Amino acid sequence: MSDNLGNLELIHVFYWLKELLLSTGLGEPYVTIVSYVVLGAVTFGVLALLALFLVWWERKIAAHIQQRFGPMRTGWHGWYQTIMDAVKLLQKEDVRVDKRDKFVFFWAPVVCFVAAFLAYVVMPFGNQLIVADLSIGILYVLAVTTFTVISLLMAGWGSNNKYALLGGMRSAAQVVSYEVPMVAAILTVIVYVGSLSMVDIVEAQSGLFINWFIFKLPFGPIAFIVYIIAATAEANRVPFDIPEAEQELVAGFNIEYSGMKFAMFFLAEFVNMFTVSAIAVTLFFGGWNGVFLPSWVWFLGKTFLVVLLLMMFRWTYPRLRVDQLMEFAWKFLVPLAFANLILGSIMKYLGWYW
Amino acid sequence: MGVFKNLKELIKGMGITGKHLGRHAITIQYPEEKWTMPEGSRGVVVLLSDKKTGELNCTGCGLCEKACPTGAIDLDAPRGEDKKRVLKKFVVDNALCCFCGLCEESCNFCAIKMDTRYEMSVLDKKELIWDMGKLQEMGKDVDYVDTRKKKKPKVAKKPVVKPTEDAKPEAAAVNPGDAKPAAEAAPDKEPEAPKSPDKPAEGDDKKTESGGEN
Amino acid sequence: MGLIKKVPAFFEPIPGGGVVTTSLEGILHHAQACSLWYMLFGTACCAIELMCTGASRYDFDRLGMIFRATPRQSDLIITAGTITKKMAPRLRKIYDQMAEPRYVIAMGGCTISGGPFYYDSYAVEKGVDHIIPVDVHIPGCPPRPESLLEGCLHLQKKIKSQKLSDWQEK
Amino acid sequence: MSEYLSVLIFAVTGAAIVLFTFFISKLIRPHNPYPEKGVTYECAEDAIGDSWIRFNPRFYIFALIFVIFDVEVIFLFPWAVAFGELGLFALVEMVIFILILFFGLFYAWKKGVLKWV
Amino acid sequence: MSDPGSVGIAFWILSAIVLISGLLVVSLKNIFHCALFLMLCLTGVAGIFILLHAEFLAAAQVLVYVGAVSVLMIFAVMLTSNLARKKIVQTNQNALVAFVSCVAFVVGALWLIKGTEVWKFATEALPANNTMTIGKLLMTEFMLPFEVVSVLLVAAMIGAIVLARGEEA
Amino acid sequence: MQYYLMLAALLFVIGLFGVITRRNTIGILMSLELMFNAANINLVAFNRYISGDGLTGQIFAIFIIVVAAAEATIGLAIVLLIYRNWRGIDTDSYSVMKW
Amino acid sequence: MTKEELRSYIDSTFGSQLKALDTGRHDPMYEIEPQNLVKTCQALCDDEKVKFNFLCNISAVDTTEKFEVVYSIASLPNKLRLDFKFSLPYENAEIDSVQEVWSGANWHEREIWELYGINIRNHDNLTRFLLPDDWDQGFPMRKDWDAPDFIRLPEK
Amino acid sequence: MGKLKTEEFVVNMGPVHPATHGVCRLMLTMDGEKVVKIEPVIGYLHRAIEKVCENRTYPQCIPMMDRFEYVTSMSTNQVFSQACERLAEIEVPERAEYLRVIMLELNRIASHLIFYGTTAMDMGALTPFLYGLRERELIIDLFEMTCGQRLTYNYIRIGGVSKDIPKEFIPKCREALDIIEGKLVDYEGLLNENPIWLIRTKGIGHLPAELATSFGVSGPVLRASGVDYDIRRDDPYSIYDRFDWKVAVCQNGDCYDRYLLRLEEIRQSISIVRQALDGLPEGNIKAKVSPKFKPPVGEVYSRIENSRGEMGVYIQSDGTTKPLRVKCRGGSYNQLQALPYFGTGGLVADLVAIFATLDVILPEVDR
Ligand code: SF4
Ligand code: SF4
Ligand code: SF4
Repeated sequence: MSDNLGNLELIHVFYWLKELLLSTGLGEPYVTIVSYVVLGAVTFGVLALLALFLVWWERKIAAHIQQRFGPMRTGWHGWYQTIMDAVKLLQKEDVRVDKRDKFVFFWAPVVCFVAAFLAYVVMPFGNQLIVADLSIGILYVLAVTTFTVISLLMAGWGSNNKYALLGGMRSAAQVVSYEVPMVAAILTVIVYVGSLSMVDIVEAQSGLFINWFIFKLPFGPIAFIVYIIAATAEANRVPFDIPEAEQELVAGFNIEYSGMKFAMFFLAEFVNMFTVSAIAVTLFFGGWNGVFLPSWVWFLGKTFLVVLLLMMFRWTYPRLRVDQLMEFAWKFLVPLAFANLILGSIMKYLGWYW
Repeated sequence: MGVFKNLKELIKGMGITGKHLGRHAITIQYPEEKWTMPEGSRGVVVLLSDKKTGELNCTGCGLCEKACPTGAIDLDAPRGEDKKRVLKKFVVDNALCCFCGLCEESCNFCAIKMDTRYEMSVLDKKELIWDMGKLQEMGKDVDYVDTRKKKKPKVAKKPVVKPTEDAKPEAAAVNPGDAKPAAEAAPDKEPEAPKSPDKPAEGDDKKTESGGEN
Repeated sequence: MGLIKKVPAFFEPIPGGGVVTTSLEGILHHAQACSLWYMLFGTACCAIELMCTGASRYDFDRLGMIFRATPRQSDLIITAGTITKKMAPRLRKIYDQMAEPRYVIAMGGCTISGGPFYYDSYAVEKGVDHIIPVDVHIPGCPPRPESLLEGCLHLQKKIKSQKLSDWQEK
Repeated sequence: MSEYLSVLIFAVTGAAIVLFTFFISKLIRPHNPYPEKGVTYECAEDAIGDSWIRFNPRFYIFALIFVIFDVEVIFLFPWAVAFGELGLFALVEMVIFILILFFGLFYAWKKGVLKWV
Repeated sequence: MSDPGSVGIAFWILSAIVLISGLLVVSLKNIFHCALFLMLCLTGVAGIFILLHAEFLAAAQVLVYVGAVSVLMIFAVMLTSNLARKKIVQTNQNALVAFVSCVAFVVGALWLIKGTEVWKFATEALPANNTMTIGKLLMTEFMLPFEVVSVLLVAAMIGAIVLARGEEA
Repeated sequence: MQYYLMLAALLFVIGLFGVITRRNTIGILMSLELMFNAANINLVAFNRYISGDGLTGQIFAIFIIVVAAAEATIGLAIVLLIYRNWRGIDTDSYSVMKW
Repeated sequence: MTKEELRSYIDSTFGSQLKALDTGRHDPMYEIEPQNLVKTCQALCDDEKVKFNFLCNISAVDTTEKFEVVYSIASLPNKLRLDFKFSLPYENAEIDSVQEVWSGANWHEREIWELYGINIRNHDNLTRFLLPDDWDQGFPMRKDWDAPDFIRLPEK
Repeated sequence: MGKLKTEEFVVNMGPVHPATHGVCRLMLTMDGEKVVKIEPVIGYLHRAIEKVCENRTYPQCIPMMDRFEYVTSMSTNQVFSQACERLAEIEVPERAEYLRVIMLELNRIASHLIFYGTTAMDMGALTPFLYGLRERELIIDLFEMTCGQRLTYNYIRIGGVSKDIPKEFIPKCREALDIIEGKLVDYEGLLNENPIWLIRTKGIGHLPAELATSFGVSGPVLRASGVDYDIRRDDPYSIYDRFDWKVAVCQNGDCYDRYLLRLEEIRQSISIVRQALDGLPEGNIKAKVSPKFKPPVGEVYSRIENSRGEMGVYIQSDGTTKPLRVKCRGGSYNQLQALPYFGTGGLVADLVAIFATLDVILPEVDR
């Protein structure tokens, strides 16, 4: 591998891999497929590690907010705690409820994780460090993440449990409602970029940090706030975690899941959290742009900061009630987001930005 | 404006949690560092032994058994031919004990005490029933203030001097009557010392009763 | 499928195969022991101490223990508090619903044997071990948080000393 | 175009890996179902009635409004992308578009549909 | 798909998905499952769109159908039916007639498609698709329909609300 | 290209079959969606292979999606209404909509 | 109103219904006729001077010869306290519900019914609630109650 | 006809549910998310404490009473001892009374801190829960230092208290009070004005004063409904009449008021403890009471104000060493009883909020 990790160009690695495979005499289409499979597996591994790290990190953050230590007894400050959790979940029995809907119950976690995973096809981890720069980039992310909703509904339905079903319904209603302001906030940026591609979005913000859209856009901060609120809701985190509100629905949609299936939901939740943060970084904080350090470090660093913000939300606020949540989305956030969009585009038309 | 005020409050909340994020944890990391149990913490029940002779202080008077609200103490101390109680069995069922400390308070011989130890989880619940040996062993190196100084020599001497009579002194010892505070206020001893001899009558009753039962 | 049970039989004949078994055993059981998610189950006074143990000063999370509200995802049920005759079938139900491997800690006198309510109480179950198999008993009324932690460590030790061959037996 | 192939392959790979972990877990996990274990968990009580019941139409109405807005979104995206090259006319057009939609939203609002209870 | 080979593979996979799940949609007994397969089918159609270089359309398809319409369907299923759990026959007595006529129809259609020469020689057009073009077209050429759509949507929304609320409240 | 057309035809027929045979309204609506999609495939395929110069076909498809969505909302709202009034959504059980 | 004033006021106003007892400590204790229960309670609750609008407690007592039911009531506005009780025969004990006076009596009465087997007339919901659902061992708070698995504290 | 209503369905909330603080089961009839009927099912913690007490001597009853309301076991000790003292007309030494007041109020603070934590947790905020418990530990330390136990104190005895406080108690206590007072600002900062908290609690679960009185609801819940009644002041026991403090009263009777009121009570309690520490006299800590305590024949209902309202004990003595009847009355009993009458109509989340702010604990209900 290249000695300078900063210039690690995934695309190049990809081509290199392709070449290597081609030289073995395989046909072109198969080579493409195989190399994507490899890439997918690598991404999966990275993501799983990231998610595990995030779980650990969240536990640590939570603990320190509460003046505790969090995991301490598995390695240095419990660094491999979450790995142990995963291994344990691997050996957990997979309880199957009698009354479940077999087919739905089985596929819900798979769909949930795959939906979360697919978003990473277009995630610009760094300069050139992107699996595929789709021209509909951000729209693609929105499209694939909608599968999450379905998976939660499936989980709720498949478990045949009132709490689970309520959780699933709530979650669907919530995600669906917050998607509208989220899209509006994203559009505010798109209007300035003129492209949906993630790479284009990031490149539009190259340069110093004043070029980041949160500073550059006339209403950047508002768009960001709208986005982060909607994103929190999309990721089902406090104060919008009503789908799995412990005190109301016990564990919400995943109440009947155990073992690996639950682990998939759990991982997907954290992957989603990372996704929304990463998109926030891409849209508002200049993505991988930064000086001195390799681009992916910047990207990860910024993303972790946004994740930290989400975690702070989680450990500070009480949760909203389901009706308030809906009203908040439709009566406040949607009008605000669209007003912002319109104003933003007027500004753009008038050229009032730098 | 409402929105801004709310935003401000939300940020304030984050500020508070954020402030704590930087603070040091107050956790006591249990197996490595331990909370120092304050004097008089009520952990397990142990039987105390005489510091010199190493024998149990317990005279088998049965007061603790009677005082115990949960029936955790089961003792058997029949009187031998010499009318002296011989402690045959002293069992504490830690599963029943509610760690109330009444036994310790009722005992006038500094024979039973609630030690500050608390680590006694077991795999088999039968191990929680502690017999005399175990209780004694647990109480081996428990530090205690011997409050029965005056009586101990008596108890020790009596059998030597006049074995037949020992029922009496024991009774006197047993019954400080309402001298419960005596045992409680063990550290600051002044008030009870005078009290204990006050009411022999009741204690006597009790003792004979229990004696009868046994 | 339980293929794991056959691992010893398969590897042990091979020279050096014992290492596989032991290391597998080690990892798997270590994982189980290090990540005991406990069921949020507390009925009476002991539950308050359970709460305190989860709180900042004692911090269950240090041992990798976090609470789950549903039995499906929990590995450990700490029966904190009196189990009455009315509650007993429910406890059994929760235990049944837990996914294996599952462990039980009986916390406090009440759950070990009825505790202070052993005598004279018509409503208290005299020990949860009549209802569900208990792994570790922690006496106390209520046990101090440290006692509870010690009990959990004890349980961890027990888990780590399990053998692959008795994998499912419990 | 081959980028899009990656999506398909990612989906398949992802699903395959997830299923693979399920499989691994199947190898090493205990499996001991018995009738009581499969009972629906409802706070340790017997569940009363089935849970596949009819639900509050509220959820439905929100989804309904969402469909409309989602459809709107697919018009907004091309507009946003092309906005830079279109100018005032497009802006006005879109504002009208949004306003008309918002008229619907406000109608719903006024009708009290956006209230949950 | 830069090369025809992989396009071919993808096409076959996708059409298999589409057709099988489509069949399941109309034949399954559990209506919740039907809704799920409908989703799968529509996702497959989105894939087909991509093969046809209509990326934006594919995304829109997923967004609208999977994200919104399916959710709506599922809600409607949950809202209205206990059908899902009763495994009642979901087809009516028309089945046989319908089957026969459908087969006839499809055979005819396929024969027609096969027989028509024009399509065989359809040239590959420039893949000029991108979102921006669509945007431009929408804003200029299709301006009127575009605005009409908004009215349509509002009408649909209001109508649906009125219907769904009914006499309630 | 004819493959696309065949696919579309098959899908359309499946949808048609569903519309005819389904007993409940939601099922019918689903089948209708299938038919819409078949039409869309055709449109896009024609756009791709035949019209060459623009994206009219795709734009038409977009409009169809829109219409389909609107149709779905209204249709499902009607389902609700029917359900409300007849307490069931089997088409057979209400003669009004039986053909 | 002090306790003495309360005593004399009760004597003068409700003298016919409430007979003072000397077993009460700290607070005045009266005896009433069981058949007048609801009437008396209503009167106590409605009387402007005392206004005993708060029911603290109802407890049944099994003295092995008879049941006693003790009502402890308080007046929030006038800050008074009062107890009254009556005796019931051991067999077929039955009392009236005072729910209409103090709604809070509901559970107290239910409990008495369940644990002592004293029937409550006009109670709206006499169903099992403290004991297990399948309880069939009688009324455990009665002194003579026993059951096979009931372990008494050994006499020491 | 024609109304498309959700099928009403019955959901069990509890007995093992994170929001029921113990083992209460609420059978909810729900219309979608709306709660239309609540039916509390209790008895899961019915341990027959009363029966057990009938077979224990009076001093032995006190440990049992600890388990009757373990969150504030000092109060249970106090109410039982007080009943016995009233039965036998025992005069409690001055110092003991002061110590009792200190302990009772500290325990009230501890209980309210738990309330703060659990309420916040039920609303989804986890951190306040840990903060509340963190400060509670300080108080628990004080108790442990004094009587050797963390939860079941068995401290207040018939005729006095069991042990005198150690020397370092007073400075430590003052320090703890200062810390808690300081932390109260944090608590309030976290929740009081938080918009989410406000909309979750304001106007939710309104309990009208008449309903409350008629159901025998007492304590903070009653006071939050605007009834100015506190047994500490209105039916004074121990030496509460010597201190200068205010009874906190709110008017709206909603969840927010119940919450605010308790925070205010923490403040008042802190002030009472401070005054008691200042005035703590020297002297005996226990009156002379024989271990074979035999009160004369008679009966008494003694009541105190604990953190959940009126806690009462009715004792009938037949002149032997064992009581003829002990009946415990806890505030939660009546509060839970009233719940179905004002808790309906909201969403599940509202019910959780209401339940949390009622601060019901189950042993008090089931005993
Ligand atoms: S501590 Fe209490 S319960 Fe335990 S043995 Fe002593 S008296 Fe009995
Ligand atoms: S009271 Fe003391 S001396 Fe008497 S039996 Fe008990 S431990 Fe022994
Ligand atoms: S063991 Fe003691 S503290 Fe624990 S529940 Fe039982 S009585 Fe309460």
